[in-house]
Amino acid sequence: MAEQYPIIVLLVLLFGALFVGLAGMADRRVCFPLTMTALVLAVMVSVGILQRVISGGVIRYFVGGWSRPVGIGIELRIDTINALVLLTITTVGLLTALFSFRRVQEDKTEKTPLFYVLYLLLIMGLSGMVITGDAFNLYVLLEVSSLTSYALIAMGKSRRAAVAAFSYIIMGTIGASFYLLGVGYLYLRTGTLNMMEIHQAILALDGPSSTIVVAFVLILVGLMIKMAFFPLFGWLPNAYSYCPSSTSCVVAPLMTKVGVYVMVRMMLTVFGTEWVFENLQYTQWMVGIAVLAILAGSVMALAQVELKKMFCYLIVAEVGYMVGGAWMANHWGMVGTIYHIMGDAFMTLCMFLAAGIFVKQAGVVRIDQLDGMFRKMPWTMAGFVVGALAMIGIPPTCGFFSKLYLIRGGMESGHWGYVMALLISSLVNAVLFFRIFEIAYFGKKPAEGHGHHVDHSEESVIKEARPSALIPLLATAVIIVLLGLFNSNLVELIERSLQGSEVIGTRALSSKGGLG
Amino acid sequence: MPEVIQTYMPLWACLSALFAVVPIVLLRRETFLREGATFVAGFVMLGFVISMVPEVLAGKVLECTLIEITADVPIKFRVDGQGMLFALVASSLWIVTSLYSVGYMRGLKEHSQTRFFVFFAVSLTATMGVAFAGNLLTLYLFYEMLSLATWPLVTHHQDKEARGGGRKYLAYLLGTSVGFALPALIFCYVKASATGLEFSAAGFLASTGVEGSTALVLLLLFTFGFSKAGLMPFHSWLPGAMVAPTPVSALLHAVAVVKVGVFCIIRVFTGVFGLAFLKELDIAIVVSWIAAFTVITSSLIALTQDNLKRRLAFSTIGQLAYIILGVSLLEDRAVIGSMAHIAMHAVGKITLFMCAGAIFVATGKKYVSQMDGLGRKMPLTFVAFTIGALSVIGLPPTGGLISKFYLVTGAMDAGQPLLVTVFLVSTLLNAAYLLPVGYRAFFPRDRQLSSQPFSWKTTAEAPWAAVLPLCVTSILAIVLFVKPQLLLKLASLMVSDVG
Amino acid sequence: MSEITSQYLIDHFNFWVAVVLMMIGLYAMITKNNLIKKLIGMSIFQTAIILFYVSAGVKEGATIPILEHHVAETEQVEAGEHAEGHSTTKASSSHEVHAINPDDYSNPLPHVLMLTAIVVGVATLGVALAVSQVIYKNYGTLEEDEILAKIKAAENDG
Amino acid sequence: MIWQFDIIILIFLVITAVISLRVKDLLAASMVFGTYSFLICLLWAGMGAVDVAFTEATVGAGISAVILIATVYNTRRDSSD
Amino acid sequence: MKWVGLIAVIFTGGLLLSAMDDFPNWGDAHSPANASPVSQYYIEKTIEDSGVPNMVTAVLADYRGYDTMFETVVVLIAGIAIMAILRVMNGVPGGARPSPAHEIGDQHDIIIGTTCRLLIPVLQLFALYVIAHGHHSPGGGFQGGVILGASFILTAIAKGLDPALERLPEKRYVKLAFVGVVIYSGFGVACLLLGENFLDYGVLQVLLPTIDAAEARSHSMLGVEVGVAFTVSAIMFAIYANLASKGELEGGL
Repeated sequence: MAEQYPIIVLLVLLFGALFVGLAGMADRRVCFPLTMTALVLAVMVSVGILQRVISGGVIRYFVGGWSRPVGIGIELRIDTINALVLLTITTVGLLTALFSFRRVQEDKTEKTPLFYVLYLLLIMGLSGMVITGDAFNLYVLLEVSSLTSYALIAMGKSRRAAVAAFSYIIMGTIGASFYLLGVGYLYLRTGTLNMMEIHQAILALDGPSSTIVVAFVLILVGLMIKMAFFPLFGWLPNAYSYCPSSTSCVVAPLMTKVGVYVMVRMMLTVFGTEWVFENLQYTQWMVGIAVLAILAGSVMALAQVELKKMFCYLIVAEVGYMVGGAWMANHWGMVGTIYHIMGDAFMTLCMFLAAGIFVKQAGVVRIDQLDGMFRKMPWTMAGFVVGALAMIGIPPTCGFFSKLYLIRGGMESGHWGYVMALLISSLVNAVLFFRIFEIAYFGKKPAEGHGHHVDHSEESVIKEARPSALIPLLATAVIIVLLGLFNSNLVELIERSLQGSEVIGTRALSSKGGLG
Repeated sequence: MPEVIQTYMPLWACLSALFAVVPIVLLRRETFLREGATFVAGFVMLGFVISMVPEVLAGKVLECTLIEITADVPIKFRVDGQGMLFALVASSLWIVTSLYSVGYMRGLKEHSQTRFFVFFAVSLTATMGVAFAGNLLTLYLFYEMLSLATWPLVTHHQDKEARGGGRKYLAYLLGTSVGFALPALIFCYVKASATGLEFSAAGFLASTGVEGSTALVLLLLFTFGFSKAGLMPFHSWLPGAMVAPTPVSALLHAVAVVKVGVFCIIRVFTGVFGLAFLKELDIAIVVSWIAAFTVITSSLIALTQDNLKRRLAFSTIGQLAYIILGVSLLEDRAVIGSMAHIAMHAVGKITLFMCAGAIFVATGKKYVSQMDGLGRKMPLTFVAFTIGALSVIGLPPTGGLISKFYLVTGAMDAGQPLLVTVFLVSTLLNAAYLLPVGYRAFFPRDRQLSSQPFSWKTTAEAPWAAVLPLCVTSILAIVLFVKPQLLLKLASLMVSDVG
Repeated sequence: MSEITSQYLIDHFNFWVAVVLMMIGLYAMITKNNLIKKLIGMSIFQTAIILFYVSAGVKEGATIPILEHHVAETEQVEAGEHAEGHSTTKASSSHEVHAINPDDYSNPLPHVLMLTAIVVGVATLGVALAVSQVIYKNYGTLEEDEILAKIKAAENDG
Repeated sequence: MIWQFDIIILIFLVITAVISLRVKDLLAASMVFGTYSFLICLLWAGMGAVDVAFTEATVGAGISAVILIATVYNTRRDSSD
Repeated sequence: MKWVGLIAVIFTGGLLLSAMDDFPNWGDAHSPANASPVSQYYIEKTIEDSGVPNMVTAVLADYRGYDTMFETVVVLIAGIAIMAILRVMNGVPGGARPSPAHEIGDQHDIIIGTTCRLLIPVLQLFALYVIAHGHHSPGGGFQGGVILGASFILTAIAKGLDPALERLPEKRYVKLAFVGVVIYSGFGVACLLLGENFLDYGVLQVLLPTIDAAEARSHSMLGVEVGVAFTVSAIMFAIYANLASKGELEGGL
C-alpha cells in the first residue's frame, strides 16, 4: 500500500468531498467529521510520503501504470521538496478545517455541505498541483483549485465579496490561460508534457529556441498573476479580505505559496536552473521587481486601517521575498525561498486565524478597534504575537531563519538592494505589529486600577475564543516555533534535495561559500 | 586553550527565571506567594551562577550545546570569566531589586503586578542568556528576547507618556538591531559559518580576511546595532524609557538592558574580532572617539536636567560610553577596567535609582529642585544616594575608584593622553551633577529648613522593603572598594583568556 | 507568393489568427466595462488558445484520429492474438506488422488536452456568470465603473 | 482541407469575435458569440479534431450561449460598450 | 485602463508572435509535437492496448484518464460553486430586483412545445448513442453528457423550469453529479484494490474472467465515460437551472 501513497493522499480528499456531498445533503451533521477524517488521513499519508522520500529518494508514480515510454501517461513525481510542501498544505488544511467548525455552521447552514465539498477539493487541487509531474495535469489541478477558491471567496457575506471574486476570476483566468499557453508553446517544441521529458528535450535542443523562451515567459507571467507578484497583485487584497474567515485562512496561506512553489518547480525541474539563469539574463530584473514588490507591499501595508487588508499587503511583500530569493541564482537564496514557502504558509495562517477570531469574537475589522485585546483574549493574542514576531523576523521563529538564509543568499550573490529591502520590510513589519500590540495592550486604562483586585476584574472580562478556533491558532504558533527550532534539519533536507540528483539541473546555483 | 567542561549548568541558570513564570502566574491571586516565587527563583539562579564560579576561577570554561539551529551554528552556552562576571552582577542584583520592587509596587498600589513580575523574570532569563551566550547567534537571539520582554515593563503605566516612551524604546532597539546588528550578523554568518560564530579569544573574524573599510563598517554596525549600550546618536530611548516604574529603571536601565548592550559590544570586540586582530586593523579608535564624544556630551546634558531620573539616565549614557571607550582602547588594563566598571557602575547606579524611587514613593517628588532639605526626612536614603554617587563618580571609599583607575591607566597605556583627559574631565562633570543632589538634601538653601533640629522621629522613609535594598547596595559599593579581588580576577581572567 | 509571406503567413496563418483572437479576448477582458463583455472576451481568449493547440496537432494530409474500420478490425484481431500469447504484458512488445502509419492520423494528444480546456472554460464561465448575477443583485448594475462608484459611495457613507 | 476555405473561416472568426465584443446589446452579443463558437467548431472539424469540434458544438455553441443568454435575461440587456 | 490594456495586449501579442519563426510549419507531420514518441505511441498502440479505434477516447479515458477524472471534478466544482454562490436557500428571498420586462419566452408557444416534445426523446436517445459509441466515433461522456443535459435544458426552455425540475429535481441532480465522479474514481480505486496503480484498468479483467486485458480496458473506458456523462449532464442542467432562475429554482426563463 505504501507505494500507492501519492495517489491515496488525493483520493482521500476526493472521496472525502464526494461523501460529504452525498451524505451531507441528507444530514448536515456528518460534514464536519467526514472533512476532518479526510484531512487527518491526508496529513498522515503526507507524513508517510515524506518519510518514504527521505529514506528512499524520489517517488515516481505512474497513474494507470503507463510508465514506458515516459510521458504517455501521467506521472506523479515526489521529491523531498514536494513532500514538504504537500505536508504543509494538508496541515494548513486540517488546522483551518478545525477553525471553520462553528463558523460555517453558523454562517450558512444550508450551504455547509457545499462549503466542505469545495474546501476539500481546494486542498486536493493544491496537493495535486504539488505532486504532479505533468505540466498539463498541473493546469487542470490549477483550475480545480482556482474554481473552488473563486466560489469560496464569492460565498462571502460582504456585498463586495462578489466584486472581489469577479476580478479574481478575471485575473485568475488570465493567469491560468497564460500558463496553458506556455505549456502549449513548450509542447509545440518538445512534443511531451512530462516535466522531466520536457527538461531532457530542452537540453537536447540544438541552439537557442525562441519558442522555449516565450513559453517560459508566459508560464512565469501566468504564475506571477496567480501568486500576486508585483505589479499584478491588484486582485489579492479585496479577494482575501472580503471572503469568509474560514476561506481566507486557507486561501491566503496556500494559494500564493503554491504559486511560488510551482514557479520554483518550473525553474528547477522543467527548465532547469542552468537554462533559466545562464540562457536568460533575467536575474537582475526579477530581483529588482522583487525588491519593488517587497517595498510596495510594505508601504501599502502601512497605509491600511483594516486588519485583513494589511495582512494581504504583507502577503504581497512576502511573495516578493520568495521570488527574489528564487531568482538570485544562488544556493542559499533557493534554500531560503523553499524554507520560506513553508514558514510563510504558517505565518500567514496564524495572522488570518487571529484576524478571523477577532472578527468573530469582537467584531474587530479595523486595527484601532483592537484595544484591550490582550486582556480580553490573552490566548488568542499569545498566538498572534508569535505569528507577528515571525513576520518581523525575531528568533527563534521560522521568520528569522528564512530571512537569515535569504539575506545570506543576497549577500553572496551581491544583491544588496534585495538585502536592504528585506531589512526595511522587517522594520516596517516591526512598526506595523507593534502598533497593533500597543493598541491591543494598552486599551482603555482601568479607571481606578490599583492593587491586585484589578487582577480579578481583568479576568472577568475575558472573552476568549472557542477551543475549536483557539486550538488551530495555538497549534500554528507552536509549528512556527518548531519550524524555527528545527530549521537546520529542514534546510539539510532541502539542500540534499537541491544538490543531489533529486532535482535535476541545479548546477547553476552558485555553491556555498564566500561572497561572490 | 582553557579546559572545557560540558555541563547543563548555564542552561539551568538561564531557565530558572523562566520556570518562575509558571508559579508566578498560578499564584497570581496570592500576592505573597507570588513574590515568594520570584525570590526563590532569584536565589536558585544565583545559586547556579555561584556554583560555577570556582570552576571559572580555576580557568576552566563551561559549555553546553543545545540544538544546531541553523546550518553549522548551534544554540550554545559558554561560561567564561567575562560572562560569569556579568551573570554574577545581574543575578545578585535581581534579588535586591525584586525586594525593592515588592516594596515599590505595593507602596504605590500598582496595577497588573503579575504581568510585571512575569516579564521581569523573562527579562532576567534573556539577560542570563546574553551573559552565557557561546556564539553570536545565541547572543543575538537573547538580545532580541530582552528587547521584547522589557517592552511591557517600560510601558507598564499604560498612559500616553508610557506609550510614547515604549514606542521610542522599541523603535530604537529593534530598529538598530534589525537594521544594523542583523546584517552584520548575517555577514559574519556568510563569511565564517564554518567557525560556528563562536566567540574565541583570537576572534573568529580574524581568519576570514575581512579588512579595511569593510571591517570598520562591520564594527560600527555592531557597535550601533547593539544600541542598548546607548552610544550617541542612538541614546535617546534611554531617557524616554525612564517612564517605567523605578524598579524597572533600576534593574533594567542601570543593570540589565544597558549592560547587556555594552556586554554585547565587549563580546564583539573580544570574541568576534579579537583584540589582537583589532589592533592589527587599527580601526577601534573610531569607536573610542564616538564613545568619548558621548561621555562628554551626555555629562553636559545631565547637568541641565532637573528630573532626577532623567539626570541619572544621562549619567548612565555617559558611564556606558566609559565602558565602551575602555574596551575600544584594546589595552589589557583598560579592558579589565571596562569589565569591572560594568559591576561597579551597576552597583552604584542601582543605588541611585532605588533612592530616586524611594524618594518618589515617600514624597512623590521627582525633581532635584524639590528635594531641598529632604535629607533630614530621609537620611538613610540620601546617605545611600551619596555613596552611590561617589561610586559612580569614582571616588573613595567606593568601588568606582578601582574601575576608573584601571580605565585611566589603560588609556595611558594606549598612549592616548587626550582620552585620559576625557576621563578626568568627565569625572569632574559627574561630580558636578551628582553631588549637588545630596548636598541640597542635607544643606538646603532655605535657612528655615536647615534650622530645624534633626530627629529620627521626624524621618519619613519609604517602606522598609524599598529602603533595605538600597542600603544593601550602597554597602556593597563600599565592600567592592575593599574587596574587589573577585571581580578583578574574573575580569582579568578574560584578558588572559584574550591574551 | 514570396517565400517570406509563405513562411510567415500561409504556414502559420492559423497561429496568426489564434494570436489575434487571443489579443482581442485579452483586450476585452482588461478594458471592457461590462462584466458580461469581459466574460465573452474571456471565452474568446480561451477558444483562441484551444485553436492554437489544435493547430499544433494538425498534420498535412492526415485524417481524423479514429482508425478506419477495416484497419481497426484487422489490428484488433492481431492484437487479440497477440494478447492471447502474452495476456498480462502490456503494449511494450514489438509489433511486427505496422499497418498504421502515424503520419496518416492527426496527433490525438492536443485534442484530448483541449477537450479538458473547453470543459474548464465553460466551468469558469458558469461560475463567473453566477458571480455576476450576485453582483447585479447587490449593486443593480453590471457596469464596472458604476459598481466601483457605488462601492466608493458606500465607503464614504460608513 | 481546402486552405482557402480555412482562411475564410478564420477571417470570419475574427469578424464575429469583434462584433460580439462591440455590439451594445448583450443578447445580440451572446448570439454572435454562439456564431463564433460554431465557426471555430467548423474550423476544428476541418482540421481533423472531430472530438474537439463536437465538444465545442455542444458546449461552446450550446451551453455557453444558453447560460450567457440566461444571465442576460436575468440582468440587463444593454451595455455601455 | 484602455491604454494599459492596449499596451499589455500589444506586448503580449508581440511576445507570442516573436516565437513564430521558430515554429514548425503548419501541418508538418514531423514537428516535435507530432513526431514525438508519445503521440506516435497513441496512434500505433491504441488498438493493441485496448482495441478502441477512437484514439482521442482512448487517450482521454485511459492514458490520461487521471486528467479526465479531474476534468470531471472541475465540472462538479462548477455546479457546486454556482449553487454555493447563487442558490437561495433557507427560504430567504434573494432580494433580486425585478428583472426588466422581457419579451423572450414569456409565453409558451404551442409550436415550440410540440417541437420539443418530438425533439427531446430523440435528443436523449442520441445522447446515449454518443456516450456509448465514443469508442468508435467522435463523442463520449462529455459530449453525450452535455447533450443529455441540453435535453433537460430544452424542456426548461420550452415548458418552463418547474416541469423540468419535476423530472430532474435538485436533490437528484446533485446526487447524480457526485455519483458520476464516484463511478469514475471507483474504477480507479478498484484497480488500486486489485494491486495495480490507480486507473490501471487492465487488472480489472480478473473481475470478468472471459475477457482479456485489452477488453477490460475498453469496457472500463465505457464505464468511466458513463460516470463522466452522469456528472456532466447533471451539472449542465444545474448550471442552467440556477443561472436562469437567479438561484431560486422557480420561474426561470
